[in-house]
Amino acid sequence: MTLLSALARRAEIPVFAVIGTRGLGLAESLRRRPGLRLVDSPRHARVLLVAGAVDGAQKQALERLHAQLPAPRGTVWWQAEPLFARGEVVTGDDPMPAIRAAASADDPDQRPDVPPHPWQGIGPHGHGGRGMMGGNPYGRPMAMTADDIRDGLALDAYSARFGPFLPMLPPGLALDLTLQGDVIVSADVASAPFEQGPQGDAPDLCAARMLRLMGIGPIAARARGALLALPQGSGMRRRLAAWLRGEQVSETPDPLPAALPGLEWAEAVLWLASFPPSRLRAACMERHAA
Amino acid sequence: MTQIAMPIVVTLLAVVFAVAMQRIGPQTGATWPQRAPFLGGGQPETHAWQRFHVRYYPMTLLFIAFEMEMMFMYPWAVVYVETGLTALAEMGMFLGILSVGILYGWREGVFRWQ
Amino acid sequence: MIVATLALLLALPPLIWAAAMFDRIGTGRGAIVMGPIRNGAALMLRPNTETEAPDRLNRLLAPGWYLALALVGLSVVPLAPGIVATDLSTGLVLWGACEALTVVVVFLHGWSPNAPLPLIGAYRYVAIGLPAMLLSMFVLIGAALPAESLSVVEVVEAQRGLWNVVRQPLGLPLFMALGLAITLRGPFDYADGAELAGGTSAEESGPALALWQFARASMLVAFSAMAAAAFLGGHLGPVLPGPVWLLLKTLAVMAATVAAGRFFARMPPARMLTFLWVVLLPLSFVSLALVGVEVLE
Amino acid sequence: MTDALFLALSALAIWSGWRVFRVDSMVRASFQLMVSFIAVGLIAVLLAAPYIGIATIFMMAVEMMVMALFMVMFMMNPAGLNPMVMVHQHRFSVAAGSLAFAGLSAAVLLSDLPVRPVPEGAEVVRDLGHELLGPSMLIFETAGVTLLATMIGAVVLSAHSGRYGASDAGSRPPGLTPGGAPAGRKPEGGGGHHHHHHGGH
Repeated sequence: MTLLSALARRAEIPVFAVIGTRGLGLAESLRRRPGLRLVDSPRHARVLLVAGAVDGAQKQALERLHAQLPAPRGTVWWQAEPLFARGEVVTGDDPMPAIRAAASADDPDQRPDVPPHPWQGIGPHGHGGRGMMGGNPYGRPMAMTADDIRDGLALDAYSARFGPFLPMLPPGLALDLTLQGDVIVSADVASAPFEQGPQGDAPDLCAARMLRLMGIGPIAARARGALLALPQGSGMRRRLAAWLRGEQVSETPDPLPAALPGLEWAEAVLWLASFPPSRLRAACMERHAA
Repeated sequence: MTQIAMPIVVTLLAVVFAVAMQRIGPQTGATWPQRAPFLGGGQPETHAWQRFHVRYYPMTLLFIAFEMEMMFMYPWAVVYVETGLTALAEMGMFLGILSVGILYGWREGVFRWQ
Repeated sequence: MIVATLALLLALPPLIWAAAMFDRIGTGRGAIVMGPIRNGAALMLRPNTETEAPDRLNRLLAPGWYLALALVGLSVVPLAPGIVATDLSTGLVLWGACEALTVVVVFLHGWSPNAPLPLIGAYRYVAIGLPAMLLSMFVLIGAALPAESLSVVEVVEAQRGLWNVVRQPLGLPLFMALGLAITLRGPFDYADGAELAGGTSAEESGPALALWQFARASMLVAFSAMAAAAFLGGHLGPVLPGPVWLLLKTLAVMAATVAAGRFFARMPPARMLTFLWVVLLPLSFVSLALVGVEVLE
Repeated sequence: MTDALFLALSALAIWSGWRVFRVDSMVRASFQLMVSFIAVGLIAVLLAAPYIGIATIFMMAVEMMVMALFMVMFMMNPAGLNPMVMVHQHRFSVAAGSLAFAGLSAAVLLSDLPVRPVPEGAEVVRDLGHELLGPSMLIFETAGVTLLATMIGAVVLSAHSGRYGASDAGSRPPGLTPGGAPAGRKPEGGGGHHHHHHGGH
């Protein structure tokens, strides 16, 4: 145990970054920093880093995310107004000391410890379920069948809110999706991506984000094989090629509720990543205003 | 007996090791907000376990038929050199027939998501 | 037999360490040698997370099964003439069974937490893992043809004159596609990819995550040793003793696999499925046919 | 030692076979069955059938994987979140199961099985190969055609997509000239000059 602790003391701190307004550039600047490692899931993280201001409307989402880090956990607010009274606040350019301090903190849950629906002691078996498919077994109902848009098999539809802090989606974008398998059947925008300023549209940053979803780094992309991996006809190849050449992309996507249904998860995620954050935000805001 | 002794022994070793390593760490009771599935702050309405809409089911059926065929190929490979041209012709025919299956499946779009 | 098993069990941890080091090279964060150990130790000290109504037993066992499959696969590789842990006359078939069971284990790993992202990862992986397995069957049968045997020992012995990598140039690259698939890497990482925030391991933390990565690295070692035995002549080589040659070749295949995983981009799964059946599988037919003609000459 | 291993594997096969009907989750049921088959495959290796034994493990891993996909896809409550009974016609199945077990056990115990131990170092895989390329060649080639029929049948029955569009929308090929009438056979009662069929298709 002491040997493990001695080794662990000098380990990289796994950090899950929640990206707020103008936080994309901040978070990307940490990617190659020694001493910490940005991870994709809060389950893998020790410290929750909020980079850039997060809207008060997203407070609950942030608290839920915070609770998903395994205890003990710490929080750092970097150029962000704290939404709950925990963690270190950093206003300057270097969050490292604060992250180190947070790595020995132990925040309690910010959400009440109740299941999504009451279930203990309910129903004939005391687990909340009724019959074959009914009730709320262990706190949630089961998915029910619905028509599909592709092959006509009416299997279960899974409805959930994805985001606003899902690392593969543009930061701030929250989607109410219904999935059948991994195909999106219906989509609605719950909140638009955050404002990222001009540096959010920088070609190298956008290209790096997209390439990361394809599992390679920018150096490997120089060989242009990455373009062939993308599906044809959706403009993704064109936009990634422009970014790799160092050019800005100024295409605006179609409204998401019309464009996303029918796409597979991987295609949808790549398609969203192939637009600059500012244009995506514009497309989502337009619809909110309408 | 001696042939499968080591696979069984190393399997048991690996499983015992993995279970033991997962048991030595701190065991804490998780709270409900901690248990919720990760959706980036969002919440699901239902359990994730569902009648999952597999999008490649025709491919799996084609695959099973193909896999059957593999079982003929192993003994074939062992006697190939002794039998010579007969074996080559026979397997060529066999693979040719099955390639028709792949071509047909391709034309019907079973290698795409349904 | 026992000597070979002990040698494998002793050699595995350093090789896993080497695999983790290969993964760190070029990421620009230093601590290439000690980094993996420190991060692993830190993970071991974190708690496992529970999810809502998981399949606890399968969640607990999945990393162990994965590690076990890597070990069983490794056990058919001869370390030196006459020294092999599992001297089975159908060693290549046993390796194939390990590949098939790997698909099952990765599926269970994604199924058991009862969470959406792991579940999608599990199903996508099955779609790609199954046909990728067919590829490896064809190229391994190609390796068995000149040996006239399904035993890995014989396959190595048959390469005394000329290594299979020269006689069957298509074999090793195609086998590497399978290697990427069973070690969840780069272009074939449909289980744990970034577009699913870690996929089947998105809900894992602490020791469970550390063990999954450990098992994944040991599968890389097992695959590399198998590739070295089937295509690079295993323990054969001048001057140096057999096990050293095997070790060097294994390390070379490991490095090449890690590099290939970094170089090729991951396609959306449907596109990859078509690519596998329509391009790679016919290529493996061609490879087998070429071997067949070459052997008869 | 071999006897002990045989007994342990048999016990594992029977126990996991029984568990198939006692668990609530379709995934668990499928893979319990797989464990049962793996135990049987290992017993086959003990019985000097290294190819059939390992190939059983191989095939069953793949087949149970695909079976799990379909079970989860089409069964209610696939993960067993609500407890349920996996068997139908309880009494009948108990009776049928016991009868079959008793019958098979009696057949094994009472029949006069040949005692012909496989000689040490016999190359059973090689013999199998010679059989496939010799006397059983017709069976081997028939299997190829049968598997092709299986593939085409599976694709026809299950695939929604088709060469000329979705199958439930009456997939029809495009015309031979731009904008012309669809080529190929007209659907039944579709009118036109092909209305009178001349026997076979």
